[in-house]
Amino acid sequence: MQHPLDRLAAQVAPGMKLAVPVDYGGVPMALTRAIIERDIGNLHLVCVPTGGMQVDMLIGAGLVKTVETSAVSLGEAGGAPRFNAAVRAGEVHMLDATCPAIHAGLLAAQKGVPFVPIRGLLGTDLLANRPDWRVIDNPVREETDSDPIVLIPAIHPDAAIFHAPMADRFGNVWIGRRRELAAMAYATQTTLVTVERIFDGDLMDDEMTAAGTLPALYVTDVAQVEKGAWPLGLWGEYEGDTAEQHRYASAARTADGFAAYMADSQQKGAA
Amino acid sequence: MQHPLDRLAAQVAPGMKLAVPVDYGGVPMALTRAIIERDIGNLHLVCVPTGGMQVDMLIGAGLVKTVETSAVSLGEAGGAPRFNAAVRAGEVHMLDATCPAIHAGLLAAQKGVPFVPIRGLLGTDLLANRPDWRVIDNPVREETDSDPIVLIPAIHPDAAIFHAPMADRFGNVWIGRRRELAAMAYATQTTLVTVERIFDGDLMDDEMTAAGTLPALYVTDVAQVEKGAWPLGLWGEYEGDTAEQHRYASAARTADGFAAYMADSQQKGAA
Amino acid sequence: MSTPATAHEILIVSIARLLHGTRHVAVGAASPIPAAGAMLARALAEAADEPKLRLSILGSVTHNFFTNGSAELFDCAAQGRIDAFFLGGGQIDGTGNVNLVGVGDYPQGKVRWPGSFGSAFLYFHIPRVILFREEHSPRVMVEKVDFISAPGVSEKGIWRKGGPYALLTGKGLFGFECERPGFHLQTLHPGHTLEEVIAATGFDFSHDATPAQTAPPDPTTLALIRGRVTDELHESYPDFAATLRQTVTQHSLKEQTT
Amino acid sequence: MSTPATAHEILIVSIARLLHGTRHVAVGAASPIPAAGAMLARALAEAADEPKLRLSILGSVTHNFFTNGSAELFDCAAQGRIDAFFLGGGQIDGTGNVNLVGVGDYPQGKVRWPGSFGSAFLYFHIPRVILFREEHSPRVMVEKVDFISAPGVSEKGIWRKGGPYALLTGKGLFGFECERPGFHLQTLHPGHTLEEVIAATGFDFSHDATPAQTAPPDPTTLALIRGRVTDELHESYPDFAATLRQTVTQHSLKEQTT
Repeated sequence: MQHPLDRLAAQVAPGMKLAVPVDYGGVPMALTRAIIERDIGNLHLVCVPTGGMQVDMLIGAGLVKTVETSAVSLGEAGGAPRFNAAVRAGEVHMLDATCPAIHAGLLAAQKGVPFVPIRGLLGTDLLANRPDWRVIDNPVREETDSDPIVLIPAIHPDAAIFHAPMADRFGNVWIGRRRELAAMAYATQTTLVTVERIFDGDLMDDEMTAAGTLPALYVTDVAQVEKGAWPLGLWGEYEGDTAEQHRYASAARTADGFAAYMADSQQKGAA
Repeated sequence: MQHPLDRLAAQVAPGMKLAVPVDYGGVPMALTRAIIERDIGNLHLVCVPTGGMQVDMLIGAGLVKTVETSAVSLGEAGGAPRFNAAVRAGEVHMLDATCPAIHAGLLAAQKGVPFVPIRGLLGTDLLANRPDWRVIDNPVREETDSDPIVLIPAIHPDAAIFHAPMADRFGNVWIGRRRELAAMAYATQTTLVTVERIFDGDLMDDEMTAAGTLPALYVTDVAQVEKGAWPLGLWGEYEGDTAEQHRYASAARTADGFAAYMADSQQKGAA
Repeated sequence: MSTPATAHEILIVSIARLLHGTRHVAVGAASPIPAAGAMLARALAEAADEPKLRLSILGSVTHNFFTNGSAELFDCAAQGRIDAFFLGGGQIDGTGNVNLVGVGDYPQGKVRWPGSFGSAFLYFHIPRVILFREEHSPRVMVEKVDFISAPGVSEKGIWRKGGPYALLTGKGLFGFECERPGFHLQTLHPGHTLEEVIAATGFDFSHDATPAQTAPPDPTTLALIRGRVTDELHESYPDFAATLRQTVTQHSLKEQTT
Repeated sequence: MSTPATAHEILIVSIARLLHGTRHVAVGAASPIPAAGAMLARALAEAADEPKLRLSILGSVTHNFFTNGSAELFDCAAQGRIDAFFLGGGQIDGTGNVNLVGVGDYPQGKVRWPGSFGSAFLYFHIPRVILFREEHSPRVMVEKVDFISAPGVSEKGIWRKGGPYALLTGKGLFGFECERPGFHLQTLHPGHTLEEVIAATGFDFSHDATPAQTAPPDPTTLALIRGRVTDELHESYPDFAATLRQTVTQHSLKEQTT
């Protein structure tokens, strides 16, 4: 029988623009390893709004063409070694952003509008390197002086992937107060979710659980994967495995070390 | 001792731009009656996104200068009689909108931007009568043909008022999935809330309750008022009192009937 | 043999037909007949083993799939996740314009209605907007609306993904032809004539010399309406469900006594 | 008598002074010293019966006042609800520009850092942005940053409500003068000299002939740092809280043996 994780990974196609969550927001690490096993490449990652070990691994595995992000780092474990090396080598195309600009792009997609304006950003080298961002003179200004403002075009990912504490059998997923996960789902037509457990009942039946629920309407497929965020943590569920994160960080300093780490971890997964 | 409701009403000043919720979203009817008793006039109501009995009563009491809304109606109980009469008599200034335009205006305030674009609206008499709304040629369009799009300026209410099931002693308010209440609060600096009950604990302590909580950061003051939405209902708590709604609807058909209804209801309140 | 279809049941089956093939239908809070039509479409899709139809009823608890406040319906429509929606209208004109604001000169007209609600947005976003108004009279079906809450058609170059798909009234069913633009009378409901419809309509519309009659529901479909659909309706529209049951009974008594 | 203030404690009390009068301070996830400074400011405000200081620590459970996902911090700043924030920087230059992206020609530079995070936005919105970097060396304090993640000043006519308020390093405290624009050395931390700071700084800054020394915390304040603040820190930064305790002990041993 096909593992549910493979069923999810099979819905990620090469070349997709993939929205992925922030390290503390519910990163589907098990699904990420399944994507790496299947060698699904040429990906455009949209980090919402920053990336971590997941992004570093996908880059290390040579599967990433473009990274759209406001940062990539391993947090306490330091800089993201495969990311940093790939950027220096010009192996990934960078779309450097700032956190609220990523949120603005997804918001525009959620609202079905071509852009959303944002304050700030003027005079930065971020703006100078993003020809897709536009500057216009604020058309609703009250004074006659000019008032330049940046417009962020809608970001339409092909798919969003994340890990959450629970889903019910109807496809509703409980995301609690991590509402950027909903924003990711609103912005795309394919949302693939791994969860720690299946909730026995309907999350929408009770106002208390419904308040933190992403409705099935936005969810394409769900697979139960216990410890699906390991070695990262999952809010309200478990802490990150910092020893493993440091082990990765030091292994991934070289391409060979990274390869050895991944081979070892695939072997563990197969065992 | 001052009743907590009076403490809240005292924070509503004449001439304020007041954001009020949709009829099924948690309308602070007890607070509305307190505002009417204090005769706080010259109000600019922003209905999020439509108004009902609350708006009709405030208009009937002569306290409203401007209504910004996508509709005012008593729902099952029919049209809003004092609203309709005041519009026909030219006694209130109308800012007719459409639901998502009200949401867009509040969103712009939430995001700290001067406007948010919206699709649709072109060719409507709504747009023709809203000189504050602007039409520009979409600056991020990919084709060279023109692509007109409407911009909705930020709506900055002076205060937001609503009724919710519960708050804790730290000022956190549980709003469940009625997230437009949060949107109202984000857009303003003064948020006054009545609640059915006080939660014994900290709503932010548990991810389940936190998911539906508007943090105290956005809440100016809270007063406990049981059945604070009566004769309207409160989602997840109690149904509306349809007999009373019909009684209001038929009384309010005339100015005298309205006055008699209000006098009667104030008397009941005082008893 | 079961009692023939009532006028309401003709409307319900007409709506179900218009919704065939849709995946997600949204219905306003005070719209029992559209809700019943959507419930029937859902039951028929299920019986035919077709893709599941999702129904969102605004204000309903059981049929509320939203958790992001009252803005979510509009976001959802803008994301292309809603295939069909219903609009009424104090006035509807021959080019599909809808007026929900009032009669006479805006703003101080003779009659004020509640307002435009989401029409000015949803009409642009939802592919199948079904104009539904039981009252079919010259004061509703006007030549030109006094206030355009939502326009039937837009000029070339205006972003638009949705618009009028059909006009269903108590007398008949019209299709909408975008190119003309205008309505075409497709079928007359049982008991109504072309002359009557022409007289009751303030705008011109095209029609065949002898328009077909709206087909009544077949016995299986009728049984679904009277059984499952009426039961499902009960949660959101208890009064209307009771009325439906009562009408069928009266209808049946009338049939028996005549 | 208690052990004199350590270098970390000098930084903590300096931050607390910079935060005096603020109502809501946000601190990044990996910023224990700013967090400690904010906790001290909160404790001092409480002791002086001044308005409550609210502290949001990103990623913390106890100090997370947000329920609308990771966008809320930025919305909150844009609404004017955050008075102070901290920015680090791989490079900081004399006009307050901050570089969080890398060294050399973008994008394929010699060194790549994580990225700009929220700096390009928050620097425009938050009134008191405190530039904080312990390392005070010519590679950090440069004449001109290689990449502007966030600019220190903006041209007239650019919407801006926030910006640099101070630069705090392991060697001293600088104020920022918007008009020039540039930094002014306000105080030197104990044990550091003007010459040393000039040598370690790649940009020009103004200073008095004999800059004052950063005042150490008074005994009450020092007790607050070593008691309540260290306890509070423990939840979000257990390692750093332990380090703080250890440093004080070592410091004290050193004092006793010399």
